[in-house]
This record gives sequence, structure tokens and C-alpha cells, in this order.
Amino acid sequence: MIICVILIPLLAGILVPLLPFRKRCHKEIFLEGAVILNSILVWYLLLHHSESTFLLAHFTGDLNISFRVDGMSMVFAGLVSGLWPLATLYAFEYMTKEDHENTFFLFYTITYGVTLGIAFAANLLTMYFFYELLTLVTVPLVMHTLTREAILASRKYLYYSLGGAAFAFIGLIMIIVYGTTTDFILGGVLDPLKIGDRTNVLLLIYVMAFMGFGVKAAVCPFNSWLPQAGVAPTPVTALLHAVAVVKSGAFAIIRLTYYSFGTDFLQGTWAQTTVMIVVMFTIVYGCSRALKETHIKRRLAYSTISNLSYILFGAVIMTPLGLTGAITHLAFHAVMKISSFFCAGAIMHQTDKRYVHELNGMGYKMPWVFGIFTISSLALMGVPGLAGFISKWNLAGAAVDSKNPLAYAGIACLLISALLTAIYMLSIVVRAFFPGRDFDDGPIQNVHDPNWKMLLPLMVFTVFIILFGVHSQPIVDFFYDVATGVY
Amino acid sequence: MGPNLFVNYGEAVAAILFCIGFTNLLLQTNLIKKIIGLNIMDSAIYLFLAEKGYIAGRAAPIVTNGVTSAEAYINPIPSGLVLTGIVVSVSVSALMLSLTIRLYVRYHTLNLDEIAAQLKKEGK
Amino acid sequence: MDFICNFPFFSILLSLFSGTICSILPGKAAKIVNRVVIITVGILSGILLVYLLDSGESFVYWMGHFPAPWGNEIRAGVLEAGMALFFCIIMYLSMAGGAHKLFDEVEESKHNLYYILINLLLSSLLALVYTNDMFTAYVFVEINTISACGLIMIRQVGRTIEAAVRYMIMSLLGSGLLLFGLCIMYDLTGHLLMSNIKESVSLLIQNGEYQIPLIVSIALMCVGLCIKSALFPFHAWLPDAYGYSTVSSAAILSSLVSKGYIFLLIKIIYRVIGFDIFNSTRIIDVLFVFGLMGMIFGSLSAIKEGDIRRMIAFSSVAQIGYIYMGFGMGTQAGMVASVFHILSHAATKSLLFIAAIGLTEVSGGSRKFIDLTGAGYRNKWAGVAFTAGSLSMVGVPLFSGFISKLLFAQAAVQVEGKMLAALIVLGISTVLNAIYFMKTVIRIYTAAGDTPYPCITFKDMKVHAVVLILFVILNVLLGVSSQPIVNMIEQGLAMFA
Amino acid sequence: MYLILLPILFPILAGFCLLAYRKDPGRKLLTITTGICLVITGALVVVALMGTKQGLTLFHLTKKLPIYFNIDKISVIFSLLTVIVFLCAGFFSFVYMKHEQKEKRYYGYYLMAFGVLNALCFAGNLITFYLFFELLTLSSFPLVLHTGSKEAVMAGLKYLFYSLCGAYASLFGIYFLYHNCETLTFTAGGVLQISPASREGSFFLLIAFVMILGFGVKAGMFPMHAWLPTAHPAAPAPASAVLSAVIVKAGVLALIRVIYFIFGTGFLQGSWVQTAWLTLTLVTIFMGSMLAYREPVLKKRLAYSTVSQLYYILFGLAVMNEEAFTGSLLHVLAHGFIKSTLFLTAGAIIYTTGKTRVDELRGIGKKMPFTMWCYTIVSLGLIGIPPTGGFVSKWYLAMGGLTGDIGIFRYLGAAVLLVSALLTAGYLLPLTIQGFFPGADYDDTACRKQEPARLMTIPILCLTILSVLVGLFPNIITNYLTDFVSTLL
Repeated sequence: MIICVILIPLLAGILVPLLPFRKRCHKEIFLEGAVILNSILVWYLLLHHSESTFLLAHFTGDLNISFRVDGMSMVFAGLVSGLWPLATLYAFEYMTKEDHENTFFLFYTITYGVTLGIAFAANLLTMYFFYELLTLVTVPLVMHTLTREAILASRKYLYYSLGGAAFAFIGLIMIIVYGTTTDFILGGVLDPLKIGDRTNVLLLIYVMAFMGFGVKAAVCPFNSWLPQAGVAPTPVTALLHAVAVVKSGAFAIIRLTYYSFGTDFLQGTWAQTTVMIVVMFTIVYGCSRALKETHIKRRLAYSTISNLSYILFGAVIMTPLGLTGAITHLAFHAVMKISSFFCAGAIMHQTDKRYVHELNGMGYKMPWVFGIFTISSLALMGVPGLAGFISKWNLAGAAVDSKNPLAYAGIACLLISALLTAIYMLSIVVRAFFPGRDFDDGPIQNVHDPNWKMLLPLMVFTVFIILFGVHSQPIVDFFYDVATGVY
Repeated sequence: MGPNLFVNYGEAVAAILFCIGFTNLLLQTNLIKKIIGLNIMDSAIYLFLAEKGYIAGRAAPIVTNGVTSAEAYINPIPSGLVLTGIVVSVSVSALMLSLTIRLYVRYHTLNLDEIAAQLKKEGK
Repeated sequence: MDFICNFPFFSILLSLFSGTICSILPGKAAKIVNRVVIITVGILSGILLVYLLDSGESFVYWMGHFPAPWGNEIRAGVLEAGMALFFCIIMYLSMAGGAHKLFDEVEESKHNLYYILINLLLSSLLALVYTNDMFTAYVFVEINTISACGLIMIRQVGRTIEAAVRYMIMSLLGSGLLLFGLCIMYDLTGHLLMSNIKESVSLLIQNGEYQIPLIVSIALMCVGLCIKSALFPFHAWLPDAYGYSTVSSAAILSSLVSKGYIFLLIKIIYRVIGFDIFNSTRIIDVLFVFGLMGMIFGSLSAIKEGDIRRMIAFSSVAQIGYIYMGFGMGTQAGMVASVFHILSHAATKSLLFIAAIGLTEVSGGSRKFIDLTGAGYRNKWAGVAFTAGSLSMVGVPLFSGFISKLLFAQAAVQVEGKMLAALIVLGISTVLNAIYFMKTVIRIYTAAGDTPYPCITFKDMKVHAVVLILFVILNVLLGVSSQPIVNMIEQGLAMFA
Repeated sequence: MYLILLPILFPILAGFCLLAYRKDPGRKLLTITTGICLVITGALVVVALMGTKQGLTLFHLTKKLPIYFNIDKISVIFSLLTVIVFLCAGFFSFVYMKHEQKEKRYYGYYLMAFGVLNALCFAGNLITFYLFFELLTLSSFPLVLHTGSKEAVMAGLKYLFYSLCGAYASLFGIYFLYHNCETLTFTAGGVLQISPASREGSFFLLIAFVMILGFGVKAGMFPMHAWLPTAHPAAPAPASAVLSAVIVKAGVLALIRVIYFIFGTGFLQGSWVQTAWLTLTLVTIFMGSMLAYREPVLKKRLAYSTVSQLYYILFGLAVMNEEAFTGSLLHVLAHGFIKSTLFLTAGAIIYTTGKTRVDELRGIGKKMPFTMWCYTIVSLGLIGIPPTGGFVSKWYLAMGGLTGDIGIFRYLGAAVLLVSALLTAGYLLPLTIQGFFPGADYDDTACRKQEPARLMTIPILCLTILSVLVGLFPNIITNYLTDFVSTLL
């Protein structure tokens, strides 16, 4: 079953260029069908999950490729499988304006499977394996337009990701050697007997592995690939560079911290301090760069950088509450950011405008898109009643609860970042809705909202943003259960 | 060490010669000189072997007068090794020389650096 | 003694003999003979391997009927047989993959010469693998050198001759040192057979006699073989030699010849000096440091390189650095990792060379990156194969490179003092590998506007494509089911002791 | 029970519909609709005030995080002020907004801000309060940048970001409070159970200070006051009126809620936070007056005046005794009425003459005697001349200050209040003097009566009367508050 959900997208993706579709809509139906089917399977799997581990293959020694559904995988897989069908729908419409559709959908769909692979990985090696695969299958998506910019971006993406993986690999080795097993067990698998007096070395390795996985999660100073990768088509930027890929980085770090090294080992050490400082710096850094950026998608990308570090901030608090906060933000930010990215994509698709200063007065021409953009902006800022507030609330709550002075400073960083978020997001909104007195709407006379394929996903996201914001109790409870290992 | 060196002067000389040959082979830019270096180096080793193989006061390892005691003869193996080595060395030298001729015909120089420079100019 | 025990000797002799035969045959026939010989030797080694795995112990084969310490001996264990088999596979694939290029680059009349050299090379490699006698090893080292030199210069352009000369010079320096070290060793122990030397050496160590000459001798042999296998500071000859010779030669040189020397070094370490004694010297530290430096500087040079073949060649320098790093760790695990990397690198590097030639062919024969733009679309198979090879080199799971990285890292963790250095350099080197290999991969998949170069389909290059596929499969096989191979290596190393 | 939601949801929804309605309904229809909505909302507020007996928990945002509404006496005072000012300014704007564009948008946000303010008054716990505090910023900044000129947009953004900055600073505190209090429901006397002397307590003093600064931004507290003088002149006059009279009071309300209902005065009394706060208020009072005194642009002058006057209120809060607190609440009302009148008169003047600088307005009293009379009356009130509203409130403030347990500030406070009153006279009265007595060289012949439309003058009149009434019958209010105030302290 688990292997099915990983393989179906793979197959579907490979079939796209091979099958002779007579019409475009046939292809759309085929793909959407496959993706939805897969999502349904995933949800079925999540709801009826068993504790057993599915062993695919022995690798070498006692290392193996195996899958399992546990709490974290439920969160991540549920999130991904919820977003993918919508994003695919959006992509159909968006890709009408781009070339090489087949290649695009090939890799786009494969990525779905690979991401699920990360989610369902039962041990560090399997996760590492899919993590590398993810890099590889997403590179063609980044270089999709094949412009010079895209090539440079994909190159950078590749170097960064593979380089990061190389250091994460060292962490993997440490777990293999010093752990009792490489399986993910909440609380960590390190064997104190084997460690002996090598604590500091292990901590150093943890920091290295953190930074290694952190490359995908765009931790400063390894974040510059993400804004550059924004040259990819928007469905990619939105789904992959706001959700699947970057969240895999965060997910991997959570796995590494909570399920491999274990918080007992890390809590209160210099390693925790180090990574927390890095994360806090990234939070503020990402926001301030976003402020300077005038390209919409790049601005959003910088915002992603900052928000990813929110997640990591939650993760490095290293308490169940911190993990709850991290998971909450992992899920909620995905919805918020994909929504704002899709809005940006819709704008680009409808008007070919990609800089903030070109958006004057567009709010009245595309009320739905900008309305939704506004809501997602407010959510990202953390206005109460929207999803972002809840996740920040949980993060800050965890920080307060941890009694760690550095985490207190982290709250300040969160808030500074929230303010900066307000500035860079709302300045777009203000431009769009309040273009100023002498604004002439002649040039954008013909601009209008996109069709339903683009709007539907946006609306669904918005509904969820509000729903999570207003009534988050059950889902946050669930996240807490995940963080405390009930699932 | 000093006295040992003096007693084993043959080996010492061999080692020094080896170094001379080695340096020549490594550092000379002129191909012919390099080959000479190579031969010096090889000869030094043969000298070394021969020196090791020879034991003063014993006979060549050919059974004479039916004396089969190993004490009477020197060790034949080093001599064998030297012979083999010479064969190898000769063939290698021949190969090197033929290569040198090729290069000389092509580039009209024996200086390896100059050849490299010319190659760069060719750009291939 | 079983009949199978004759196989090592047969294989060496067969390849030597066929080399001689080839000299009087026309090119085509020589080619066939050559192929048949490689296959036969491969089969023989395979059978031998199965036999050895079955019997579980190595055997010694007397050349002539003199027992040690007088006779010359051949020794075969799991590792030797496995190596021989693997060398045959790689050699066959490399030959097949580069055959079409041979016609372009080498004069018709010299084809049979080429096959002579290949056969000679094979025989010398086999001899290096199997021999139990140090002086025999030396002689075959020289034969190996000569035939390798021939392989380089068979393509008659200025560059190759120059490269051949440089290669010769470095090799001669190396073999000179080896010979000298060997003579000292002989002087100290009075033996040439490995097993006998080992006994004497351990006696010497026990008695504390002749420590300095012993170390000098070991060092000389090590340095000699390091030079020959292009460890970092001694790699100057390598890029030209690998970069300009005809592609089969390059593949064979990089994946087999240098590996032959390294294998000899392993044998010396285990069978001549003794693993523990070797580890107690400081030489392993030196090897370790140079290995690390090689990993970094080789990659750096590769990044700077603008020529795909030379880039791959420089990458070899880095990979050889890995192997020596494994030696330098001084543990069984490190050694296993190194041996595995010999296999993995051989499989990958020849794949890369063969794939690279496929890419350059569709780019007007140019090897500059700028001309390779979009080559991956013009020659799909080569593109895919090159990508696979690159990924393996970078150490992506599923490919052999990952396993060797895994083994190296695992080995490194067990060595207290060298752990961090090894791990960090491993990480950095992976990053650097990623940079130059991925740069190339992206380059070949960058759409080029209008290129005058034709596309090549599967039909135009059947053999080439099949070879590439086989290489990729070999790579994946090493990457996926590595456990039996690792077990075999461990068993083989145990037999050495 | 759900009655309490009506005055919140109705205007917000009405405003939203107005915004979402894409066609232009025509001016007349628009103003009528808006007027009706305003009146209905006003009525709903009254109904809610009368009809609500207990709090309402709407739903939980997340664990222990309910959206909760409740009405206490503070809510009553603030919501009444809100209703009155919003209604008056709303009607005023029906005329005033004629010369601005995009009225529909203006009214939409106006209504929304109204609803949000109501919610703010009714908020029963800190989270609810914070939620609407943010929403207030978001719904009111379009009012500021309404004119769409470059300065207006910049002013709007400045207002937005300053306010958000403040809100986030206070959110910082909320995070900590949440984890150390049983509940965040507003409880008279505070809910924080930590002694200020403990190690945690000293940290919470810092938190309190941060929150005071944070909420203080909205109330134009000294280091973060810069948005006020920028935002007021840029906004349309009725918007300035509500901004100055009511919206900045949200900051005051916030501080009352946080200090008196969450931390509790017992926690802060005598701590360095109180000292710092007092210092800040006094500095701001003085500085605001000085800046107003030096400012030539009328609306900007009034804005600085707002800064200064708000700090009377905050001073009263910072003293933390009954008199001062009552004085503060009185001043909230008095200043609310007075300042809205002032801004509306300024709006009327700008609307009729188009002049913004004080020195251009010589002889204005001749042209618009009614408006200027109202202006003069409320000015006197603001200066604090009996029997106007300002006198009573300042009396209470000064009394509170003098009897308060605040050391040196006892006298310092009274002195600063006095000086500031003088300065107030100095910056408000020149307009009256110049307006009515333009001097000998003023050309009387050119002037003719230019009184604005009824819809403008009547709201001004109403507010003026109210401001006087506050001064005449303060006892109603003080009596109403006495019991309640004593529970707070």
C-alpha cells in the first residue's frame, strides 16, 4: 500500500510523455485523476494506518529501505496530498502559457511520489535516499524555462542541495554508528554506551547535519538558491519551493532532531544554542531581504525563507510544545504561502507583471485574486482569526514554556519578522487597492480574474486559512499528540 | 650510522647514484638527459643488487668441483634480478627513446617544456 | 590440486600468448581474439571466484615445481579472483564502448597493435593481481607501464605523445622507487616471495632490528606505487594522459591501470609487510593527509577545467584520494571501503569516459563545455548515462558511489583522531564533486539554440548504447546490492592475512 | 446573549458589502445607506449595552484561547463615546466627502472601523482585544490614506506599520502572560499572580513596560508618536476626527485593560515601570504641547495637541489611584468630544476655504462665525477653563496626581499639567483671536458669510454641547464609575 502511493505518481508521471493524448484535456483528466486517486489512497492510508513497517529492500549491512506511517508522516503526507491535486489543477491553467508541458508534468508528478517517500520513510537512510531523489527530480522543474537565469538557478539549487545532503549524510553515519537503529523513534536512538565521551563531536555533527538539511529549508547562509529558483513556473515555486521541497528540509530536521538524535541529548547544549541563533538570524534576515526585493515571487521566496525558520525555531526549542508549534507552522504556512504564491502566479499569468511597482490599482481588476492575496498576507502577518496567528501562537507559547532565554529572544525575532512581513506584504496590497490619486487604469483595462481552475485552489486555500484560524482546536490537538508520540 | 655507511660504501654509492638519477629523471627538461637519468637510476639499483649479492671470498654460483654447500657460493638471485632488471630497463629506454624521436620529429626540440608550450599554441 | 587452480596461470598466459598472436593478425581478427580472450579470462576468473567462495580459502600455485622460498608462486584468493573478474568486465565494456572511436582515431594498420597492447595490459594486470612474488610484480609493473604508454600514444597526435612521455617519466620514477624499495626489502629479508618476506619482517620487528631500513623500504614502495597511481601531488601526468588518449584507453587507464597498482599496494600492505605493522608506521598518516588533499585539490582542478575529458581525469585524482584516505585510516573497515571504492570508481569512471565520448561526438568532436550545450538531447543515451555516472560520483543513493561514501564515512567514525577531518573533507569533496559534475549535467541538458550537430538515435550507436546501459546497470548493481560484494571483500582481505 | 455581536457584525458586514459592491450606487443612495447603517449601528450598540447581562464566548481559537465578549463600565463609556463621535463625524462627512473621490470605499472602511471599535470596547479578554486591535489598524488605515496623494499613502503606511509594530510588541507580552496567568479574561484587579520582587516578576515588569510601549504606539506615546502628526493632516477631516477622538483612545483602552485588568495595579505600583511610564507621559504632554505650539498647519497642530492631551489620560492611568483614574476616563470623554469638534471645525474650514495654515485664516470668524464659536468654546474646554469638560477632568487628574503615591511626580505632574494648559491656550486661541479680531488692516468688505451646510454644522454643534455637558454634569459619570473604580485598585 505505502509503496503504491509512492509509485503511482511515478508511473503516472512517466506515462505522461509516453501516452498519446489526443487532446490536452485528456491529459489533464488523466493526470488529475491519478493525483486525486493517489491523494485518496494516501488519506485512506493515513486514516487506517498500522504500526507495522513495510520493508522494501535491504541496502547494505542492516540498513534498509522501509516505510512506515507515524504521526509526523501523517502530518506531512496529509499536507502534501491535500495540496497536490489543487496545485495540479492550477498548473493545468498556468502551463498553457509555457512550453514543454510534458516534461513539466512528468517531473511534477514524480515529485509527488518522492515527497511522499520522504514523508513515509521509516528510517534515516530511506529519508536520505528520497531526499536526494527529490533534489534530482526537481532540478528539471527549476530549469524548465531553460533561460540562462533558470540554468544558473538550477545549478545553484543543485550544488546547494547536494552539498547540504553531503553534510546531512555525515549525520546519517553518526546515527548508524552511534545509534541503536536508524529507525525513527521519537526521543532519539542514540546509544549512550556507544557515545562515551564523544558528546561534543556528536553535537558538532548534529550542527553540521542540521545545516546540511537546513540547506533545503533555506537556513541562512544557505538560502540564496531559493529566491533564485523562483524562475521556475509558479506551480513549482508555489508547491515545491513553498511546500514540498523546503518543507522536506524542515521535516528532515525535525526527524533528525526529535527522532534520531533525540531532544534529551541536544537540549541545553551548545548545539541547540548555535542552531537556534542561526534560525533566529534567518527569520529576521529573510524578512529584511524580502523587504528589499521588488520581484513578487522573489519577495515571497524570501518570506518563505523566514517562515521556514519559524518552523525550525519551533523544532529547535526541543520540547513537545515546540514540535507542536513547528508542525502547526509547517502545515499552516504551507497553505498560506501556496495561496500567496498562486496569487502571484495568477497575476503573472494574467498580466505578465512580476514586479511590485507594476501592481498599482490591480486590486480592482482582479478582486478575487487580490482579495485572497490580502487574506493570505494577513494570515502570514499573524492576524488573529487566521491560520498564521495560531501557528505563531503555538511557537511563541512553546518558546515561553521552554524557559530558555534565547527562545525569548526568538519570540522577539518572530515579532520583528511579523512586522516586516506586514510591511512587505501589505505594501503590495496597498498598492493594488489604493493606487493613489493620479492613477490611470487605462493600461490594465483588460485585466481580469483568471478562470476557475486557478481560482478554485485559491478559494479552497482561503477557506482553510480561515478555518484553521478560527477553529484550530482539533487539528492542534492532533499535532500535539503527534509531538508527544501518541501516533 | 656513520660507520655503517662507510662499511657499506657500495650501497651508499648506489643510493647516491640513485638519487642523482632520480633527480635527473624528474627535473631535467631535456628528454635525452632524462633518459640518461633513468639509466643512471636503474644502474644504481643494479649496483646495489650486485653489491648485496656479492659475498667476499666466495665463488660464482656455478657448481665447481662438486661442492654443493651453499656456503661456497655467492647468492645467485641478485645476479638474476640484475639481469632481468637490465632487460626491463633496456626495453623501457628503447621505448622512451622512440617516443623522444617522435617528439623531436614533430616539434624539433627535446625540451619538454617547449613542447608543452607549442602544444598549448596548437590548442588541441 | 584441483584443475581450477590452474586458472590464474592460464589466464595470464592466455592473454600474454594472445598478445603475441595478435601481432600477426589483421585488425579485425585481432579484435575478435582480444574480445574472446577477455571473455575467456573473465569466465575463468568467475569460475575461480565461485570455487574460492565455495572452498573458503585461498591457494598457492607453484610456478615450476619448486616450493617456497625458491620457486615463483601465484596466489589466488577471493579478492584476487573477484578483482580479475571485475577487471575483465570493465575492460570488455570499455573496449566495446570505445571501439567505434578507435576507427576514427587510430590508423587502420595499427589496430592489431592496439589489441596487442590491450592483451599485454590484461596479462600484466592479472599478473599483478595474482602474483605472490615481489620481483615478478615489479616486472609486470613495468610491462603494465609500457603497454599503458602504448595505449596512450596509439592515437598519434602531439598531445598524446607528450602525455605518453610524461606518463612514462612519472611511471619510471615510480617503478624506480618501487624497485629500490624492493631491493632493500630483499636485502633485509633475503626473500622475494611475499609470504616469506612477511615472516621475516615480523621477525625483524620482533627483534627490533633494521627498523630504519625497513621503514625506508616500505616508504619507497609506497611512494613508488602512489606515483604510479597518481596520488595527489604526483598527478601532473594524469589529465593529459587520460584526457587525450583514445577513449577506451582512457577508460581502461583510469579504471584499471591505476587500480592495478593500488591493488598491488594493498597486497604489499597485507601480504608483505603485514597490516598491523604497516599501520604502526607513520606512513598511513601521510597517505591519509595526501588522500584528503587529493580529494580537495583534484576536485578544485576539475572545477576549473573547461574540457570534459580532462575534468573527468581530474576527478580521478580526487577519487584516488578517497582510496588512499581509506588506507590512511588504518582499519579493516577503511580498507574495505577503499577496495569497494576501487570497484565503484572503476565502474563509474569508465562509464563517464565512454559517455563523455558519446556527448562529444554529437558536438562536433569538441570537448569544450560551451560546445556541449544541449548534447544530452542530441545523444540521449550518453546523456542519461553521463548523468547516472555523475550522480554516482556525487554519491547519490542507488548508485555505487553512495555505498563507497557510506563505507568510508562509517570507517572514518571508528578512527578517533581522523574522524572529523575525514568526515568534513568527505562532505566538502561531495560538494565540490556536485559542483563540477552537476555543472556538466546541467550544461548538457541546456537547450542550445541552433546547433549544426546532428542528433544520434539508438540505431546509430547500438553497441555504444548497450555498453552504456550495462555500465549503468553495473553501477546500480554495486549501489543496490552491495552487501554480498562487501562481504566478499571482507572475506578476501581476511584471506590475505 | 448574541445581542452583543450585533453592533460588531452589522457594521462590519455592511461595510464589507459596500466595499464588495462593484457598481457605483450614486452619491445620494450611498450617503443614505451609510447614514441608515450608522444609525442602526448606534441603536444596536445601545441595545447591546442595555440588553447584555453576561459575557459571550463565541468560540475557541485554540486551547484556552476563547473569543470572548463582555460589557463592563469601561466598555460602556468607550462605546458611547465611539457611537457619538462616529455618528457625528459620519454625518459631517456626507457633506465633507463631496470633494473627495471614491466615497464608497471611504464609507465602507468607516463602517468597518466602527464595528471593530465596538468589538474592541466589548472585548472580554486580551486575545479578543488583540484581535480587534489589529483589525482596527487594518480597517482604519484606508481612511488615512483615502485622499490617495503621495503623502496620504505614505502617512497611511506609516500609521499602519507603527500600529502593527506596537501591536506586535504587545503580542510579545501576551505570549508570556498567557503562559503565566490562569486566564486572560479581563478581571478587575488583574490576573497575574506573580510578585514583582521575584526573579520572574522582574521579567514581567519588563514585559509590562514593553506592552505599555506597544499599546502606547496607538495612543501616540512619545518615542513612537511620529505617525500621529503625519496621519492626521493627510486624512480627510472626519477621519481625523474619529482617529483622534476614538481610534487613538483604543490605545488608552488597551492600556486600561492591560494595566488594570491583567497586570493589576498592585503589580506595577511603585515599580520602575510606573516611574518610567510617568516620565514618558509627562515628557509627551510637554513635548506635544510645545510641538503644537510651534506648528503652523492647523490639523497638524491639532494632531500634536492630541498627542499631548492623550498623555493627560495616560498620566492619570499611570498614577494608579481612584481620582486620577476617574480623571482619565473623564478626559477620555471630554477630549473625545472636544478633539472631534476641533477636527470637524477644521474640516469645515478647509472644506469652505481650502486653507490649512493658521496664519492664512485671519478673519475666519467673520466668515464662519458659528463654526468659530464652536471652535472657541471647545478650545476653552481643552485648555481647562471651567465649566467645560476639560476643567473637570484636569481637576481630577491633578488631584489624583497630588494625592498619588508617586514621589516627585506628584508636583511635577501638576506643574506639567499647568504649563501644558498654558501652552494649549497658546496654540488654540490664536486662531480665535485672529479669526474674530483680524486687526485693523483686515479688509472687511471682502468677507461674506460662508457657513457650511447644515449637515456639517449640526454634528459640530452636538459635539460642542456634549463637551460642555461633560463639564457641567460630571457627577453623573463619576457616580456611575465610583464603585467600579474602587474594585480596580
